[in-house]
Parts: sequence; structure tokens; C-alpha cells
Amino acid sequence: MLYREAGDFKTSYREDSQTFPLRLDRWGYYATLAVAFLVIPLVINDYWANAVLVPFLVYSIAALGLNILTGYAGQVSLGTGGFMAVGAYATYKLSTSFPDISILIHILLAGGITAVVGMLFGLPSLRIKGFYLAVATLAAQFFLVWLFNKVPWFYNYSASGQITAPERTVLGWFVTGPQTSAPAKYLVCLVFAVGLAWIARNLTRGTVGRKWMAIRDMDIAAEIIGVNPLTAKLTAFAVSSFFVGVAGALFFSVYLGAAEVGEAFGINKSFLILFMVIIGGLGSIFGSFAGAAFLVLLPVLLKNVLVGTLGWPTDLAAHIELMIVGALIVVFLIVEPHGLAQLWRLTKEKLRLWPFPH
Amino acid sequence: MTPTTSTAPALTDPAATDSAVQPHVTADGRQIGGVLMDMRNITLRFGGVVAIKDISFDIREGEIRAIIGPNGAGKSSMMNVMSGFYVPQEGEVWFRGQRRPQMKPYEVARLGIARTFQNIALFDGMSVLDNIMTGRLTMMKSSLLEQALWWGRAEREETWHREKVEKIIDFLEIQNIRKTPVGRLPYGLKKRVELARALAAEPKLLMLDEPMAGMNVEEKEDMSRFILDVNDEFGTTIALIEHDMGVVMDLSDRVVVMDYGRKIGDGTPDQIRSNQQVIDAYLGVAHD
Amino acid sequence: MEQFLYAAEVVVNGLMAGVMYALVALGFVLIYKASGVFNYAQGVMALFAALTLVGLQNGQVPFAHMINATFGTHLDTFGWTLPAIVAIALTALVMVGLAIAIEKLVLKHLVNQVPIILFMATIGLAWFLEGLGDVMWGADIKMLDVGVPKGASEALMTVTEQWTGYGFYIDRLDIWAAAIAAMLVAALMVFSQYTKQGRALRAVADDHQAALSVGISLRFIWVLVWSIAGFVALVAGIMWGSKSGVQFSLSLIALKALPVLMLGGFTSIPGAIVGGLIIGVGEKLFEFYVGPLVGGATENWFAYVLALIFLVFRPQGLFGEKIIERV
Amino acid sequence: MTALAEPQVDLRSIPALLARNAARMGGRPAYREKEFGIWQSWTWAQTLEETRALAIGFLALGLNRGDHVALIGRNRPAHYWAMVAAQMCGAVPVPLYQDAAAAEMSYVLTHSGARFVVCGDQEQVDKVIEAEEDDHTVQQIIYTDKRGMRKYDHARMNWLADVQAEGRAARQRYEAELDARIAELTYDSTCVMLYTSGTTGKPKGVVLSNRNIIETARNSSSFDGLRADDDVLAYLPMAWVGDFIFSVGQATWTGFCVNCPEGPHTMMTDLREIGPTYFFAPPRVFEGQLTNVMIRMEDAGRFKKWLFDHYMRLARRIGPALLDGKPVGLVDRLRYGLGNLLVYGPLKNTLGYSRIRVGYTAGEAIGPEIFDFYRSLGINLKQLYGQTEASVFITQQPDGQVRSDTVGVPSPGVEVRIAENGEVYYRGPGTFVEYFKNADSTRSTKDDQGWVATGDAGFFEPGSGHLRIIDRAKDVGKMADGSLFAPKYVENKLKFFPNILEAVVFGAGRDHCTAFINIDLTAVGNWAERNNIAYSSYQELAGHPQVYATIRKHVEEVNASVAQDPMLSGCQIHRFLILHKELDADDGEMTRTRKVKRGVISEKFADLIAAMYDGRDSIRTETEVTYEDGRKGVLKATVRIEDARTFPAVHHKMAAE
Repeated sequence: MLYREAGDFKTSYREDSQTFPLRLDRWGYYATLAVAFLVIPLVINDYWANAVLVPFLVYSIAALGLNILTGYAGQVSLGTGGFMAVGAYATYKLSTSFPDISILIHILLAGGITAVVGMLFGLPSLRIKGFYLAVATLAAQFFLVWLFNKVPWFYNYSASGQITAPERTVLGWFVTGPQTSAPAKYLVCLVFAVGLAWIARNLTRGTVGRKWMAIRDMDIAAEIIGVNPLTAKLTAFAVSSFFVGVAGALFFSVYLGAAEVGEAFGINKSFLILFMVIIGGLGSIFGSFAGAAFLVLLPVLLKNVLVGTLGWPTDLAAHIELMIVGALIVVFLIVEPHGLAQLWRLTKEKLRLWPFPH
Repeated sequence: MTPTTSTAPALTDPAATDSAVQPHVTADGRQIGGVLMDMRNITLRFGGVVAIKDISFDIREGEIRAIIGPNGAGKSSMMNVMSGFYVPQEGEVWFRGQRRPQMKPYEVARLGIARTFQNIALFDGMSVLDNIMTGRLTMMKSSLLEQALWWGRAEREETWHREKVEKIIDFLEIQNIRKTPVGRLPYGLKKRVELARALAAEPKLLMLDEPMAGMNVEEKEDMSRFILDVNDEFGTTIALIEHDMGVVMDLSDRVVVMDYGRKIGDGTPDQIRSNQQVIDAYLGVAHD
Repeated sequence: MEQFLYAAEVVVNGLMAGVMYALVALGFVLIYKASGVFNYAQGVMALFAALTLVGLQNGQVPFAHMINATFGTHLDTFGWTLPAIVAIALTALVMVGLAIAIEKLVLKHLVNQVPIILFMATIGLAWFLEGLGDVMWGADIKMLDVGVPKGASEALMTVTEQWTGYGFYIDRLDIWAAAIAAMLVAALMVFSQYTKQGRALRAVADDHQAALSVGISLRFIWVLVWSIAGFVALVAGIMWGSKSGVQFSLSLIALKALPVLMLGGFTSIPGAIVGGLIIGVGEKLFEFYVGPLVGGATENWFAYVLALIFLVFRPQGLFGEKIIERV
Repeated sequence: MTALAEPQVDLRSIPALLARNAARMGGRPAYREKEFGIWQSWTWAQTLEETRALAIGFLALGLNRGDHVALIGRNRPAHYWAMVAAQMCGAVPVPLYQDAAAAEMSYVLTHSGARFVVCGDQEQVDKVIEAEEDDHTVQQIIYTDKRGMRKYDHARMNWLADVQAEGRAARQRYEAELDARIAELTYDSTCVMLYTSGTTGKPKGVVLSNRNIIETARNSSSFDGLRADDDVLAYLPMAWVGDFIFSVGQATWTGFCVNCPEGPHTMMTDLREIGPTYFFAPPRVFEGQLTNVMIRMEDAGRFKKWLFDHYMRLARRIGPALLDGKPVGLVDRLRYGLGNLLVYGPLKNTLGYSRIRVGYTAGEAIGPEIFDFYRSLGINLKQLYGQTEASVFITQQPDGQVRSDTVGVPSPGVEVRIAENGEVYYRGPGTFVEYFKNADSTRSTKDDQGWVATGDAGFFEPGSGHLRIIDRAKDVGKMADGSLFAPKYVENKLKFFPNILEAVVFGAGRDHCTAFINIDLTAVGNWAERNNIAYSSYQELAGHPQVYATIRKHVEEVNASVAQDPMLSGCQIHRFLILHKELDADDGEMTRTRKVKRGVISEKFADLIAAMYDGRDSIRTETEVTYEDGRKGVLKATVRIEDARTFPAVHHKMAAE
């Protein structure tokens, strides 16, 4: 209905293969960015930053990472939490060891370190597939959590066994530590989220993306047409882990400020992110954001209703939340296995055909 | 799309000289060159079962070479040996004048061997265009970083290969389904897309595994036309498997006939037609 | 000598634990074989079963917490308690009901979806059941006692004392558990070998299409296996519950069962048992020898890493069918 | 742009104009073609380069002054370049109809004596080879699409790209020669030769000079304020004068961009992608699209349907008024705005008409409700009246004075007069030079003051001063009682009904009129489906009683409206039949441009006509038909004849409905 495609034609392959081929979508995209960068920072407050926007952005990055691995390359991973932990502890060690280097660089380095670890745990994927692999990634989850728990070097021998983000600034603004303002937190995460999303798009549209999808859809055929499974899968693990690592770094240093590996990066974190990817839509970048938004907003909503309105005790609310999320997953898988992204696609098709039914 | 350059076979290769057919020009003006691929005394076993028993034959530059035989004759196994997916227990595979060492399938692909599959092996999650683009993956050189930033080679490469692929899309007349997810396509078109994907690799040797299996007459005619056109326009060497004798005889320059893992005939369609063993074999199997 | 005896003791305890793992793993294998579903919820089912059992035994009011929160009432228990055996029977019924519900509400709608989707569904199911269990019976740690004897078995201690001069410490609960598990396995074997349903079940496991064509109702089979799995979960729940109390961590034994499966192969009952034993013994020994050097608690991951390394060399597991790739 | 609108002394030929465009707006897009998934584009500068390369290639192949270069193929930039390149060499381009039968083609090739032929693809090449088997006039065949050409004997054959390459290589040698030849071109040297499909007899080669084309292009462009940033979709046969004026004349004059679709089958999608700003289509295209829209809306949900109907009603009420700039109430304007957001906008978008500034239809009369449908959507669709001999434009409708039943006022620079027998004559800058090698018919058509007989009868409407065409002059006859007989006028009224595809009315010299009807298989077929009426063939459907009933209703409505017009009230149809076969160009019953050939039909179906007048109510008949593959066969059928109610003539003049 809103689309006006007549006259929106492509005279080069570059235009034809751009991310938003339709003019309207393009405008929508730019508008969103403008609002995200120019408007929200002015109006944001601590509640919105901490309860909604910052977690949303951080989880989006993690979901992007997992989506690359699971949605694009077809390798299921339950180790996301563990890899986030790697990112978090890497930033902690780096930023405490080299205080004068910008935290942003540390975060990126943390991503790199996670990528290496990810590749390590990705190696088995060459021999084992499907559930076997999924379960194998649990090894990463448990081993890593255990490691950061038991080896004091990682948390600088602090008594509590916790890690606490040191205060760091970017361009004179605090981005980590207690003095960080809401806009600062938000903007840092936003920059990373947008940048990484852009990179994800570039990777998935091009050569390596096609290799991943080929492996995902039919690995034998892929190998016979010349895709080297080793490199394809390992790049997937590396890139995915990089994203997840950065997410972990931000989660710890910008969002939480202090973290205890067990509860911050436990197995449930892995599942949560997996759910975001499923609800959002496997193999869709938009889906990663949609899924993250959904699972970040839902609890906030429930809390407001159950605790705020009905006045129930929080633990009860938490259990109800478990039930609802669990049920939702099942419902989603039954109704729309391809998630929110697919629903979005369908509505768009309808709009483009309007007023005709088909 | 440029015709694949026909490189002369190494003279060190004895088989090139003592083979049945010498380089020549066919009636309709196609160049038949020297030996491209030479299978020597191939034997393949699965555990105790012998799928292929001591089979030898060669494929020449620019010809259409058919391997036929009743179902279960070992044709597909043979193709899997040729494409390096199965490793024979005995025998040698010579390609372009050199003995091909045991390699991984993806390495074989890089030698310039592309194939289609009996039961379609397309990537259902991708569009027709992307599927065909995968055919050119082996030629893409841009680094991960360049791709991540969609900068420099990454983008140039994409456009360059897209142009090539579009030529093939045009050639196989599938323009109108370019952006359709292959999952939604009817069987006949899927087969065509798979052919396109194989062509995109600009192979020296194109192997077609039962390209007409399960097609109606019309689709078969189209496919035959395309196979001939490919061989004709690009001079691509084609090896194809079929169990339906009729189609093959019109298409191919030379035919190998297999039965129960043995070679029971090898020659021009006419020679094959008059080959008693072949006739028996085909009469033998009622269901074909 | 001393050292060796310690080790031996560790091994025996490992075997006991292993049997427990095997018990949970069995549930997985059954469901996986029959319906191709990798049931992540198996562990939570055990937790749920245990919670229900305790709840029924102590005559708790289900959803009391919630009701109180809404209506400001102060419900807690009905004031009566049930004999263990009755409670167990009722819980078994609940589990069957659960199986039926799952088939009706979930599986039925997910037929011929790709395995990974089904797997995800069971994760969702797990979250749901966990939440449900807590909402129904409250999340506090509960003691479970159905009369299974606990504490060190003096008999064994004295016997070993006499033979080796060192008294093995083995919990009687473990022995019971081992015995019951063994019986359960035997029962299952018999069931699948000699009963009509059992044969149907195996048929389905071998080839869905064929099974359907000979008129076996897939849906019935599903209800059946999920019920059995529920029952197995109940037993496991009882054992672990009486051992270390009924609490959330109980659902984690499911995770523990996963490496067992990887080791034994998802489709093999004997595999599950052997795998269980290996893991049980392995992790105890590892903790015994290596644990102290690295700060302990190696059980958390040893099983996985072991399975992982093992898989790289034998992707289909100990007893799984060999994977032959075709084009 | 205004600078361009003024006539330039040195702009005496299309090549000259091309050079000017390359100089003045070299960077602007000149041609686009949908190929390999995107719109390949050429700027004016590139176009000039390509065209010159081709021209030099022609020279290298030995193209002489005055040679004729035939061209057979779909609309492609390369083909337009070929025509201009031919002019550059002092030769005459002769575009032919792609679907012409071999006989037609060989006649034209021989008659024009074309030495060079440019063919689209293998198919066309085969056709040409077949056509000129007997007398080898053709010396060079140049093909655009290489596919499947490898096996041909290339002794006198070349790939167009190779010719261009040759041209680029031979620049040094031939550049001077080429420039010399271009310089020789005058305002009066021949620009193009177009064969008229010819309603009767052999096709005639209409010679049009640069003056004809350029003057016409200039006048018509300024008439509609065409600009360099306009886009036109070139999809009509290149042999048709309209396409030449739009895609070559006006395009080179104003410098707007010519867009060529990928092929006939993708025409609609390509139309939608480009969204032309200047668009021409014959009535049947608009008809087809409207039918299509209605059919698609059939399956829409209740709400959408309601929305559509509601806002279309609104649009019909105020849409045209808005378009003509007549005063419209604010409320209505707002409602229309809303409708535009919800219905018109999306609809135009899906049809590809969002950007149209100027749209024309001509060649046939268009049904009022079809015409109004598009107008009411806010599409500035207008009518013009023209013919090849006039380089298209005779009369056209100025913005704001658009009606479905007139063809507008004389085009700028064109004089029109009505002879006493009612025939329309015109004279103007576009008036053709002559018929090629056919002095007699030149003389018989064009008198020495340059007046040309259109062969159509019509009259200027008092008041508006718009021209109304009633019929072909020679078809306008007298009935037995001496009253005026204008079959076309009635036939058009009949054809306005979606169910009726073609109609042929008889009655000259008779005491009353009768008619043959062809039903529209899409429309009626769709109706049949919805009322689940099974039918296996056109013939069966045509014979169906319910169909007859509907058609009779239509006929009677027409009679009623004809009765309104005292001049023509005698033309009411007393009896009619639905033909058992569709009238078809392959059977010679129609021209390639789908004009019925009365003569042929009335002798071919003499038995049916007789039956209609001797009062029989059914007749058994046999007809020879040609199938798509060229085989001939015989069609047997029993055709029913029905009576239709007629009305007394009304004797006060009513405003045209």
C-alpha cells in the first residue's frame, strides 16, 4: 500500500544487490538510524537505558553472532554464554592490564580473543554434526564457566571472585564504571550494534556468506562444488564468536559493570540468546534485532503487569515469566518456525501487492 | 561466458594415443580433442559388495560421453569416483594428462570438474541467483576483511561474477525466476538451475547425473536442447549418466554401457545399438 | 595399596552415579529412537515428577503461592499426607497425563519439522515445565523420602573391612538406585522385546514410513514413549531427590545425561548404560586424581570434554549406527 | 530545455540531432534495455559513439547512398542505432513487422530492394533467408543475438557487435567518409520508409523525410511539453510509425530516454519497473489491463473490495474534473487524497502508471468507461488521431479538453478540412513525401496542394471544435432507404462492452442492419468460470444460449444509443450472430494492427450473411482456418442467428453521452 515501486529501477548490479532495494525501505532505514543516533540520546534516561535499550543492543549483537553460526552456517551452538564470558573476562584482563589503551580497542581485542577460542571449540564441527555438535558446544559452556570460576588469575584474585569494570572514558565521557551516563552507555552499544550489523550484512551477502549457507543447506553438495568445509565452518565459528565476544564485553563492562561468571554467563544465557535467534528468525539480521527486542521487552512488560499491577512477589513473577517464555517458544515454532523476520516479510509482500490479494 | 580453452593433453600420457577415437571434427563442426579424463581399471567396493569391477574408459575434449546401464549398474558410483567423492580401491584416474592423486571433493572441483546430481542437490534456503553464484565460489579471491567492509575486491568481484552468472541465466532462459527461492521451483526448473550452477564454474568437464530423470517429454526435450547448446556454444566436455537409452543415443558422441558393475560396451551410439551384450542387458531388466 | 583402595572405592561410587546417569539417559534414548525428538526437557521432567511427588505426599495445595498472592489467602497444605506408594502411583498418572498433553499440544503440530526445530521446542518445554513446577509447588528445596534406605551400608563396610582391611563407604541409596535402575532397564528390554507395543515401538524407531504403512499409530507411539520417559524421569527424580533434595539443580542431571548419550550413541539403550557407567567412573576418578590440582569441581565439565574428544574420533558414538554419506 | 525547443538551422537530420544531444547533454541517459537482470543504460554520448561505430561498420561492409536497410526485430537500442546509422550512411532504414508472414516479408524485401538486413535473432534470420530465396537482393545479414548462429554460413552474415568492432577498428579509414555523408543529409532527404499494413491490397512504402519527422517531433513535443527527463517505454512494433516518432523523432528532438523491455512476455513487469512519464498504448492494452484489474479484485477480501468500489465510485465522480483542473469542493479533494493513498496510488503503482504525465491512445475508438477509469485515477490519458502518411499527428486532445468520443483539435501546423462526402483531409509539415515506387497511389492519395485524404469520415463538433470520426469513408454507405450507414460507428459502440472483442456490421444497400459478433474469450470465459459453465472451445462458449442472451442485451443497448443520433438511427441492428471462430490476421480477416478487412470477411462468410437476411434462425457452415503452426484446417459449425429489439429514432439532438 505504501510502496511506490514504479520508476524505482536498477541500472547496475550494485544497485540491484543493495541491502534495501526498495526506495521506501531505504528511507525507513535512514530514518531509523537518524532517530537512534540523534533523538534517543537526548531523551534517554537511566531506566530506559538499563531496563530496555542497552540490554536490547547488547543482546542484539550476541544474537547476530549466534545467527551467523546457526542461522547462516547451520551449526547449532549452546555455548554462547561461555563465549560471552570469554569476551567479558578478556576485556577485564586487558583493561586492567593496559589502562591507558582505549576501552573500545580492548572490547574489539576481546572479540578477537573470543574468535580464537570459538574456532578452537569449532574444530569438532568438522567431524560431528547436528545434536552431537550442539551438545559438544555445551562442553565449551561448562568448561569455560568453570575455568573463570576456578582460576583466580582471571578475576585478579579478587576476594568476591567477581570482576568489576574499571572506569574508562571515551572522548572525555565515562563509558564504563558507576559514573557512566545513560546516553553514553547507549551510544557506545549503539555504535557497536550498528557497525557489527553492517559487517554481518556484508559477510552474509557475499562469498563467505554463500559458503556458509551452502554448508547449511547441503554440506555434501557444497563440498563437491568446491567449498572447503573446514574453512567455511571455522570462519563461521570465528566470526560468530567475535560478535558474541564483543557482546559479552559490552554486557559486562558497559551494562552490568560487575559480573560473576556463573549467573551472568550461565547455560541459561546460552538458551536465552538461542531463543532470541529462533523467535527473531534464523538466517535474518533483522530477525536478530527483533528477537532481542522481543525477549528484552517481554520480561519488562510482565514485571510491570505481575509485580507492578497485580502486586505479586517477584520470584513468582519470575517463574510465570519462565512459563510464558517457554510456551512462547513452542508456539512460535509451531506457528512460524521462521520467526518474526518471516512475519515481517509476509506483511511487506501484502503491502506491495495492495490493493490486490495476490 | 568465454568458451573453456581446450588445453592439449600431456603427451606423456600413453592412453591419449592408443585410444579408440583420434582427435577429429564432428559433422556439425564441433572439435573433438585429445583425452581429457582417463579412467583406468577402476574397481570400487563397499565392504564386500563390488560396485565397479575393473572398468576403463576415456573422455575426450569437447565430446558428449554417456554412461548408461540399467538401474544399479554402478553408474552413479562411477560418477562419484570421477568426482572424487568415492575413492576406488584399485585403478587410476587421469585428468588432463596427469594422474589425479586422491583428493578431497572440493579440491577436485577446483580442477575444473563440475556436476549435477541425480536427486537435486540445490541449496533450498537460497535464491536461484545465489545458488548459481555458489558455482563460482572457487574463483572468488577477496579476503574476509574486504568482504566484511564490502570494499575493494569484495564488491568488484561480486559484480564481475554476477555478470558472468547473468549470461548463464539468460542462456538457460531462467530470467524470470532469478530471485525466487529454489525451494519453490517445480522439478524441471530445479534441474535447470542445477545445470546453471554447474555451468557457472566454467568447468573443463561437466558431469550430469541422470539429467532427465523424472521429467516429462517436453522437459526432456528442453534439457536435451540445453545440453547440446552448452556443448556447442561453450565447447564444454560433458559426461552424462542416463538409464533411459533413447535420449542418450541422440545426444552423445560415445557411450559406455555398464551392467552389474562391469563395462559391457563402449563406442558410438550405432556400435552400441548393434552390441548383443547391451541388448541382452536391457532386455534383461524389465522395469527399464 | 591404600591409594588403590581409595581409587577402587571411587570407582564403585562412580559406577553407582553412572547408573543414575544411565537412568536419565534412557529417557532420552527412548524418545529419540521412537520420535526422533531430542528431548531436552527430560531432566526437568524428573524435577517436575519429584516436585509433584513431594507435593502429593505432603498434601500441598497446588498453586498455593499464586492463589495467596492473588486473593491474599494463606493456603498451604490440605493437612493430610499420602503413603509413598499411592503418591508415586498418582505422580505416574500425572506424568502420563503430561505425555498426552505434550503430544496433543506440541508434537502433533510439529510433525515432519527438521530435528533442530523439535529440539528447540523441547527446550521451550523445559522452561515451561520448570516454571510450572515452581508455580505449582513452590521453588523451595524439599526433602523427598519414599522410604528408600539411606546412609552408609554397614554390611558392605564390614565385609570389605574383613577382605581388604579397608571399609568401603557406599551409600545404600546408591545401591538401591543401581538395583532399581538395573531392573528398570531389564523391564524396558523385556517390554520392547516381547510386548506388541514394544515391537511397534521398535518398528517405528527403525522406519517411520514403514511403521505407518503397517498401520501403527505414530501418535499412540509418541504418547507411549513419552509416558515411559515420564515414568523413567519419575524414578530418576525419586533417586536424585532422596539423595540430594528436590531442587532446581535436579534438572541439571539432564545436562549430565547428554555426554552419556554422545558416548553411547543416541539410539542405543545398551549404549546409554555403558556410557553412563564410563562417565560416572571417569569423572569421579578425574576429580579424585586431577581435581585437587586444578581447584576441583571438574565434574561440571569433565563429562562433556570427554565426550567431545571421544566424538571427534568416533562421530556416531559407541553403539550408534555408522553414518554412510551418499549423493 | 527551452533552448532545445527552438528550431535550429543546422538540425536538418536525425544524425545531426543525435550529435547535438551528445554535445549538449552527453551525460543524460538516452537508451535503456532490460537485459541480464538490470537496465543496461547508454548516455547520448555513448549512443553517438555506438551509432557511429555501427555506421562505419556499415560503410566497411559497403553500404551505399540510397540503399535500403531492412530491420526486423523487437525494440532494442541496437536496432534504433542501426536505423540512425543507416541514415548516417545516406541509406534508408526500413523497419518491418516481426510477425509478418514470409510472403509479406519477401514482397517488402523485394519491393524495397533492401541490400542490408538487420535481424534480431536466429528466428528472424531464418525468416529472411526463406523470404529471399528466389531473388537474392539481400547482400548482408546482420544479427544482434548471437545465440545459435554458429552453424550458419557467414559468407554474407555478421554479428552486429562484430560490425561495430570492425567500425571502431576502421575509424581512421572511414571517419571522413562518414562525416561527409552525414553532411550531405538535408531537411528533405529521406529519414525512414515505413510500410503501411494496408487494410486492402499490397503494403505501400511510405517515404518520410527528415522534415516530416523533425517538424512533427518538434510540434508535438512542445504541444505536450515533453522534456529531456521524460521516460518512454518502447514496446510497440518498430515498423509502426508511432514507435518511430516517439522513440526516434521526439526522443532525439527532446532528448528523453527510450526504455526497451526485456521481451514481450516481460513487458508488463518492465513497464512497472520503469514507470514511464510519457506513454502510448492502443485501446486494447488499456482494456486488457482493466479486465485484469477487475479479475484480480474478484479474489480480494470483502473489506478490500468495498474499499476499492467505494473509492472508484468517488474517483469516477471527481477524478476527471480534478485532472481537467475544474473546480472541486475541498471535502471531495480531501476524500480523493485519501483514496489516492489507499487505492489510486497503489493501483497506478502496480500498473506502472504512477509517473505518467502524458498518455495517449489511438488507432481504435476506446470504450468510454475504460477511458474514464484511467482518467479518474488521475492518469492524463488522451486521444489522438493520425496515420502513417501524416507522420502520426493529425488531431490530438489538449490537456483539459479530453473526452472519450472525440479525437481533439488539429495538431499544431496541421490543417484539416472535411470534404462534402464527409471525408477528412489534412495538410501539414508531417505530410509524407510519396509512396515508394508507386506514383499512382501517391497521386490518388495526395493532391498537388498537398492535401491528403485520410479515408475516414468525420465532422467537427459544433462548439468544442473537436473532430469526431464516425467511420472509414468508403465504408460509410447508404442503406436501401438512402439513410446514412456507418458500420464502424456502431461496431465501436458494440466493442465498448468487455464481452465483445470484435463486431462487423452489414447493411450497405440493405433495408436494415445485421452484425457478426466475436466474444472476448478472457472476459466471457471468466464469467463462465464464475457461473461454472463448462466449455471446451471458443466455438462452444460462443454458441452458449446464456452468452447469446448477454450479447443480445448489449446489442439492444447499442441500438438504443444509436437511436439517439438522428443521422445514424438507421444503423440499428435487427439481427446478429456470434461467429464460430475468432477473426484472425493469419486467416487474412484482419490486418496485423487488428483492423477488420470487410471485403474478405463478407465474401468468406457470404453464406452467413445471406442467412441473416433470409430470416433463417440457424445455419450450418464450414470455414477454413490456419493454425499457429501454419497448417490449414476446416471448422464445421452450426451458427444461431437471433433478433434484437430496435428503437424509434429520437428527433432532438442530445449531448454526446
